[in-house]
Amino acid sequence: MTVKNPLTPMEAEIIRVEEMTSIEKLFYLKLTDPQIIGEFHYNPGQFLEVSVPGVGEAPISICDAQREPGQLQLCIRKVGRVTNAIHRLKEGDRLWIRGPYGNGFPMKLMENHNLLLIAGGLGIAPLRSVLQHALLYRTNYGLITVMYGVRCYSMMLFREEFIRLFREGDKLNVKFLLAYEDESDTKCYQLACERSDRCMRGLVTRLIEAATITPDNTYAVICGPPVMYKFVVRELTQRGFTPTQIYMTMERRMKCGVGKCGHCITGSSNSIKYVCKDGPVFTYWDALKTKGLM
Amino acid sequence: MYKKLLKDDLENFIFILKKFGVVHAPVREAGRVYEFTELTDSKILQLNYTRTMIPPKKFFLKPKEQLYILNRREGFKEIVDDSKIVLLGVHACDINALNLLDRIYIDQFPDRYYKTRRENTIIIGVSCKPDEYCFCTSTNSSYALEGFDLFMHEIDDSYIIRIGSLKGFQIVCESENLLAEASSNDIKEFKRAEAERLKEFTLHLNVNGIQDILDASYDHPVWQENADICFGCGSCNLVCPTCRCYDTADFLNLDLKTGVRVRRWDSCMLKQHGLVAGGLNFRPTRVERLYNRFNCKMSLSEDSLNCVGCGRCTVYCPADINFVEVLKQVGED
Amino acid sequence: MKEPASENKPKIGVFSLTGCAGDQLMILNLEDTLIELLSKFEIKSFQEASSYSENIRLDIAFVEGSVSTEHDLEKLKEIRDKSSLLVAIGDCAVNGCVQAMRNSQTSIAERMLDVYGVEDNIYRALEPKGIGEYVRVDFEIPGCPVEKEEVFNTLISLLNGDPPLIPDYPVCVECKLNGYPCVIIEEGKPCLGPIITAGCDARCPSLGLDCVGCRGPIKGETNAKAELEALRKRGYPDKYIINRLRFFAGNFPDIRILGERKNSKGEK
Amino acid sequence: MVKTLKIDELTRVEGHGGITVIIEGEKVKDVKMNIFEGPRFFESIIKTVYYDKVPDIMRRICAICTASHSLASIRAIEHAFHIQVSDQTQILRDLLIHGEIIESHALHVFMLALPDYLGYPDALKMSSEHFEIVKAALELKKAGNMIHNIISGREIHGMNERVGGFSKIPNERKLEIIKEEMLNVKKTAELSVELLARKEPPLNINSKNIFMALNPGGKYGFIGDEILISDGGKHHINDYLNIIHERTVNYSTAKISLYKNQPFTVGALARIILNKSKLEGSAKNMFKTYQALIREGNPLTNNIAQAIELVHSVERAVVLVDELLSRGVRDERLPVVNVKEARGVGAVEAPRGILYHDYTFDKYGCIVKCNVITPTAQNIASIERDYREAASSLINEDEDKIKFNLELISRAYDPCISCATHVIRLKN
Ligand SMILES: Cc1cc2nc3c(=O)[nH]c(=O)nc-3n(C[C@H](O)[C@H](O)[C@H](O)COP(=O)(O)OP(=O)(O)OC[C@H]3O[C@@H](n4cnc5c(N)ncnc54)[C@H](O)[C@@H]3O)c2cc1C
Ligand code: SF4
Ligand code: SF4
Ligand code: SF4
Repeated sequence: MTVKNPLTPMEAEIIRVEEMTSIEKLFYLKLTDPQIIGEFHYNPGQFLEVSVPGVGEAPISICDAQREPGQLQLCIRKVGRVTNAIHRLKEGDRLWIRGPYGNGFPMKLMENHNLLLIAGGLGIAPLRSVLQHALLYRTNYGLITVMYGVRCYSMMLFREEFIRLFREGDKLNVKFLLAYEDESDTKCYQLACERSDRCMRGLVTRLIEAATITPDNTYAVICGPPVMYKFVVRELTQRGFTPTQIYMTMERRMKCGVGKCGHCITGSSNSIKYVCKDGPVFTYWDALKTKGLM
Repeated sequence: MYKKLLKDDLENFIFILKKFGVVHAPVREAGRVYEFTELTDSKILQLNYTRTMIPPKKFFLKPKEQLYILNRREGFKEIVDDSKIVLLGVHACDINALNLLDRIYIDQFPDRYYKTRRENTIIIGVSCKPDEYCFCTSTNSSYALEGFDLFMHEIDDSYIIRIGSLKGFQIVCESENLLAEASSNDIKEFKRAEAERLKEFTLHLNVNGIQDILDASYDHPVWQENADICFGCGSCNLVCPTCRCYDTADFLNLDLKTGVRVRRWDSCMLKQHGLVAGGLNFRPTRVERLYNRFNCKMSLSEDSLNCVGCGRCTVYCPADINFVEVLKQVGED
Repeated sequence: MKEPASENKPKIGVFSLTGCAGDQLMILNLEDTLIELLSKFEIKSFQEASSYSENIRLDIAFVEGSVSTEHDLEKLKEIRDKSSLLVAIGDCAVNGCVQAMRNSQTSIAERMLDVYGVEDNIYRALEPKGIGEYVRVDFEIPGCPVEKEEVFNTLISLLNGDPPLIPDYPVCVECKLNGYPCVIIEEGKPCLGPIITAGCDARCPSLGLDCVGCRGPIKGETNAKAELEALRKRGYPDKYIINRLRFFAGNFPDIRILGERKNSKGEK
Repeated sequence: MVKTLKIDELTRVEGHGGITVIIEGEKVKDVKMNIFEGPRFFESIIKTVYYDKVPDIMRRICAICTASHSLASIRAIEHAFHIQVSDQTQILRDLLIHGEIIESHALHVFMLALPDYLGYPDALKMSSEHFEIVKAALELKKAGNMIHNIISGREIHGMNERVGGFSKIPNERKLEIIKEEMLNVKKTAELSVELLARKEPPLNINSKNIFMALNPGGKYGFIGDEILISDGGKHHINDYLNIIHERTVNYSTAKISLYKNQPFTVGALARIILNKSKLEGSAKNMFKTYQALIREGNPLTNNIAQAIELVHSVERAVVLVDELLSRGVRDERLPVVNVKEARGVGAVEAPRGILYHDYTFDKYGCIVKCNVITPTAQNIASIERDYREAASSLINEDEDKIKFNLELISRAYDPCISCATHVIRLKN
């Protein structure tokens, strides 16, 4: 009887590390055990529990869509014990992961719809997996609009990828819009001069205000710092998005990822949600029903 | 199939139980509270106890335990404890609480540690008498229908024994000489004793629609009143048989290469419970945490309460916050 | 025993200001691992244990003791300036410990008069405070004294480049994890455990005693009023409770104001 | 020509102190032991505290003799309120103090003093060449700490010893562990005597000295109510203020104590000299063997006296455990205390010498007046006298040598400076 222990991490090799900003790095991982590789599937929006032995464990979203078996990418911001330790690792080092966990985004359901992806800061990481998935199966989805709010150019994640989309996305029927906060940011300013309809100064909500977006046949997907949700949702509902058309991902200090440790329980007693297994992706409707989720 | 065990034969019965595992039972040493500990001498057994401070969940989800031996290069090696134990004298509420815990720890993504120990443990229930803090009749957990191997109901000078599992049946077979078939008179006695027991409950809580009552009462002043005297010390969670939050941490050895991953019970009343990256706290105030705890206790899922009415959280709160009293106040106006 | 080359070892110093030197001693009490553990560092200063001392830039400075004189303060600033990380060890350095219990209650002059029979502040004494009141502190290890396991784990974490794990929950948690009877509930003893930082494994309650609070209140989460209320209910007079709350927390915001004497001027 | 020699900060001592020596021509004009450990005003802050937690605060005067402080404090309270304690309590207290002596002396002899004898700046450096010795010494120290841990609840600032007895009586298994450990480390304790005996003390001076120690009763121990003085005097501890006169000096936060206007010495050397007839077993034998090395006039021989006490305490701990085991440990409840307006004095032989706690209570059992005299404070006058002695005899040597020797002296006294600053002078 060998029940798989969901708490036991699996070994993965870091095959590449990219420095993205002063605090964020992109890690390319590959599972080392060939037996697991075959079974390892993930969907956009799912996350892993990542361990550095002796330091601890932290939940991290997978930030790409699955292509090669057993490979995945993580974009990690260093904020504390575990994430700092991960940042010290180099190509060839090991990380220990378990998962994937969580529901992920309903990519099936969203097929044949337009996608409106709204991200703030690090929130772009899980949304990138949605975007990649939609691009991979491009014909299944309609117009894709990405709205990304950053503090300044140097804090922008996946810069090259998105600048390319900014300039050449039309070919793919992808609109990429950028909002930046720092007024002294010359790089972003130049982008704004280049296409003032796609780059502007302000919070990400600015982009929604400026754009003509309609809820018809569209799903909105949001990810960003917790304060962002309220404002973005307000903009969207004003434009007629219904609460089930809006998806968002949530964060909690989860220790297990599999609905045991209790850290991510939210809600009042008539609607209790676990961010880890009922989420991390929720509709705005869930958030309305579930106290404290947002 | 109901059996009968004379109290005089209890000691012999325990002797047989020892074949099935190390027997743990409620005892109370001088200066201590009732606790389940290894029964080294059947004389110290106290089957007519009120409640243990720490519920029997401690055998399955341990207060603190090492999960893995870790190694920088080789990763994580599970530490499995597959010792066999017998828990003698578990109350119905605690058995029902374990059934609730099973839904979390076994049903989806089974927790290896919990599950193994659950499988390796024999549970022998015992009937009890309520005190002024028990309200398990209100939470529908005053009687155990499943989740035990044997259940002993006290009547006069003997126990009527219910068999709850195959393992229980095996014990009965082993103790053939000690157990008699319960007579119809015994069954009558058993029913009478149960009816008597029900009459002794003085504390009642109406849980009808409590989920919506709580949901609608976020602004009720009772939360703030209690948050003012609440320490946020987590005692209520830590004594609760259905609370199950835990935290994990890694520790390195002197060689900086090997170490252990440990977990320990956590509590949603503690401030750091709702912290996330960037220092944001989803439940920064005690009011929010208190509200959350009561909500969590009143709903494990849409179809089930998460409280078995054992009264521990009230008895062991150093600030004397009364669980049932709070819920009553919320419900009344 | 293979050691890292000496230039890779973190350079550390152990310093002490005003206190009982118990936290340094607690480091020395790590008998089983002391030699090996310390050999992973380059010790540049350890006044209680060594005559050797070098005045150079440090990776980590451990400071025990409270700032109780101007001399302490000068020394502290010097240590801060030359150290990349500053770790406060023990309640003196964190909260000011017992010598701070009368802060905002009696003045230095009164204390001088009481003890030395003169009012002049000839020792340039200050109202005792934790070092965080004066300089930036990177990590705080509470305890009077610190627990040696905690010292060990902190040193290991720092060696590994990680911030140390310090409990941020109260002693009650440890009582429950160990199944110790609650002395407030069972015996009506005036335990401070509910507001005191855990990490001692509930030493006092494990012996049937009430916690006197030697690890200091939990930062950002101390309901001193609740403690006052809970003990009043059990018949303790306010003066008793306030004295007690102050034992290890005379500087702690919520507690300092309890029993404050309006006209006390503190130092000078 | 006036020359000032200054050691800013003594190392390998507990607390912060320095030395100043002023030399005029060929003569030592003045010597001072400066103590700039910040004052903590224990005597003042303890006022209004209810008796029950007084020992918990007062023991924090010092980490290394924390149990001595707590027991002196407890005994002062017991004397004030007339509380009798059981034999079992007395034995456990003895055991606790022996643990403290082992811990403190092991630390001092091996880690702080021995490096001087062998020429290293510290024990860690010493360990590179004498690894086995340092390891064994750590074991010995640990054994002392273990006694503390089991009986008092923690290595430093424990809590289990209370007014009237112990909160929780250690069980027999734990006592047996103590015994096993003691038997294990006995060799190391004996080694400490032999190591020190092998070398002449690095400095030889001969000053005139008066010694004071408590009368431990029948056996060589550390708790008692009578002060013995080497001039033949005997006094009850209640009279301590008539024997010891304190004065404040402006260069130190500690105070100077004198007996009949003379410096006097307390500590291991004083105890050995005054109570030597009570030594037993190998401590007695070793004392006999090395008697000649114990010179009343040379404070450095305090180290060897400490080493002999180490041997004694290790042996004595075994005897005490046996006694407890043969009686069978009993759970005892702490007595009910009837507080009243009262005064009480308690004294204990801390590792460094006699320690007095003296409290006055109001009728509610709260402190109104407190006086503590620590051993180091009593020794400061002797230390300064010996500085003078040494500096005079070395006056033509170079400065570093003088400084080194002055440090040797202070270390030999094993001063506990954080203790010393809490000395309190009573206003008359
Ligand atoms: C579903 C999910 C997906 C996430 N995806 C990403 C991602 O793609 N990239 C990324 O950089 N970060 C992601 N995070 C956040 C990341 O988990 C935290 O930054 C990380 O756990 C911090 O761990 P630490 O040990 O480095 O920090 P710590 O030293 O533990 O603490 C730093 C801060 O993080 C908080 N924190 C501690 N543990 C957790 C935890 N388990 N979850 C959340 N906060 C915690 C602390 O309260 C503190 O405020 C995600 C979180 C969740 C829940
Ligand atoms: S909430 Fe309270 S009464 Fe209910 S099961 Fe938990 S401890 Fe028992
Ligand atoms: S004894 Fe003290 S620390 Fe322990 S649970 Fe009770 S109040 Fe909390
Ligand atoms: S229980 Fe309280 S007083 Fe006792 S050691 Fe722990 S923190 Fe200190």
